[in-house]
Amino acid sequence: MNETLFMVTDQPILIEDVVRKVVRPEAGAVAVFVGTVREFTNGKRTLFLQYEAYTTMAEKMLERIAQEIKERWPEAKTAITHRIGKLDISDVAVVIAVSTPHRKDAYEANQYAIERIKQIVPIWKKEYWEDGTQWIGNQLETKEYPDGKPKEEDLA
Amino acid sequence: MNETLFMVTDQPILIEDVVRKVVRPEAGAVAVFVGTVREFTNGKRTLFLQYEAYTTMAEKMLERIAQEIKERWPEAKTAITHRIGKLDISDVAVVIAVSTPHRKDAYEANQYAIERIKQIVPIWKKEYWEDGTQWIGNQLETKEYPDGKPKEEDLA
Amino acid sequence: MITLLFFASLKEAVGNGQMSIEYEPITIEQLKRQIEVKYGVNLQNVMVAVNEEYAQENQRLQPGDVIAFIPPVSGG
Amino acid sequence: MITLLFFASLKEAVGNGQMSIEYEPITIEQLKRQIEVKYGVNLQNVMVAVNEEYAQENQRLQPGDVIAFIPPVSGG
Repeated sequence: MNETLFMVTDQPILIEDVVRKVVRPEAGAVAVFVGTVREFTNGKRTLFLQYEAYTTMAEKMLERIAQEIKERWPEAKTAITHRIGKLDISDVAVVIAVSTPHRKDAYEANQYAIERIKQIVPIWKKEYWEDGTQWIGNQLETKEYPDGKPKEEDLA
Repeated sequence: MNETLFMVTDQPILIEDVVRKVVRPEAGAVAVFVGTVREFTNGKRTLFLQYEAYTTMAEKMLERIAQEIKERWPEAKTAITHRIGKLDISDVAVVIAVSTPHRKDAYEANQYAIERIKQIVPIWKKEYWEDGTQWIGNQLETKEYPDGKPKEEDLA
Repeated sequence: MITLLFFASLKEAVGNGQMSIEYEPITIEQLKRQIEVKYGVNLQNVMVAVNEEYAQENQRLQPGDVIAFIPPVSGG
Repeated sequence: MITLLFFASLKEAVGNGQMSIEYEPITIEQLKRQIEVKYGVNLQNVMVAVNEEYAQENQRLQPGDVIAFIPPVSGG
């Protein structure tokens, strides 16, 4: 059953499906993060995105993140689906659902998951603008690397 | 359009519907809280719940919470649906969706919303156990008032 | 006329969710005392909403007001 | 044989997402130098996964390894 908790898919994500995987009688709270494609980043208009993944490893890393969450919040159950391929503005790129008996843990664990996804999960996005394209290079989405070469200090 | 952002309903809630109301091109993050019916609270087994609302006022209070969020996080958009009537274990009681351009705000505003719901929105739940029933009396779900009369210090 | 609304545990204690009473120029605090005496309930920590807005105890009733007695809420 | 995988910007720079090379008992660091020279890319800040696990630069290749070159990720 566990294999479906962590998915990389080229199909649209149904939020309901991801949430349902973590709902259970002992958990009263599910914190969900839905990442959508934003039209403007630093004033620049995105037309659409292309996501690429090292799919098998990406699913493994999503599962590792869930294990890390389990170590920190033992009562948490996590499910994550990330979409790849061409995504239009407002399309759902990622859904993270974390259920816990009490809500504070769910929020915290969910934030932990999205931060870790941006650090260790081998998925990349390419922005398509009116005047060109670019692979987005670092994990925190604040910089671009036209040649895909981040500075050492960005990988700390 | 705004009137549908804040709903009290006796029908099952579709998470997708609530999220869709706040997805927009300028927002890349939607934090969602899904409150479900927990089976055990302090070791006691709940069979099912009955939620009752002062519906018209409850929807007004949900809208007020969204206004408060707007004051603190001006770029946030909020939608909240709360279900009433009989709910079984694991049924969805409330869905709160907050979209923002950046995710930290979405999580914070969402947590603010659930805390405020438990303070000011006129909705009540009655627990049904194997050996009786009880209206749950205070906003933080940590105490019960067999006669519906909380102590003064609990309302601070 | 004044409309009174009771919810949850209060509704069960009073035996009725809604009733009408004659208008009197009294405060919410005074109204609460009347209800407490008449129905044997304790409204000390019950909030009151007038026309769907939380109100202060010293607010005076107006003809046509809808007065809701709101025990501590437990939604979410 | 060793399988090499390139992704995103690196895939475009190398011109290929996957290739096979003869096994040699070298370290990842040495392999990176070879790739840099051959394809004119900079792998200084590129992480390497061996068989789908992140690996240290001093790890030595084993026959059959799948080596993935992972530029800074940007999922989420």
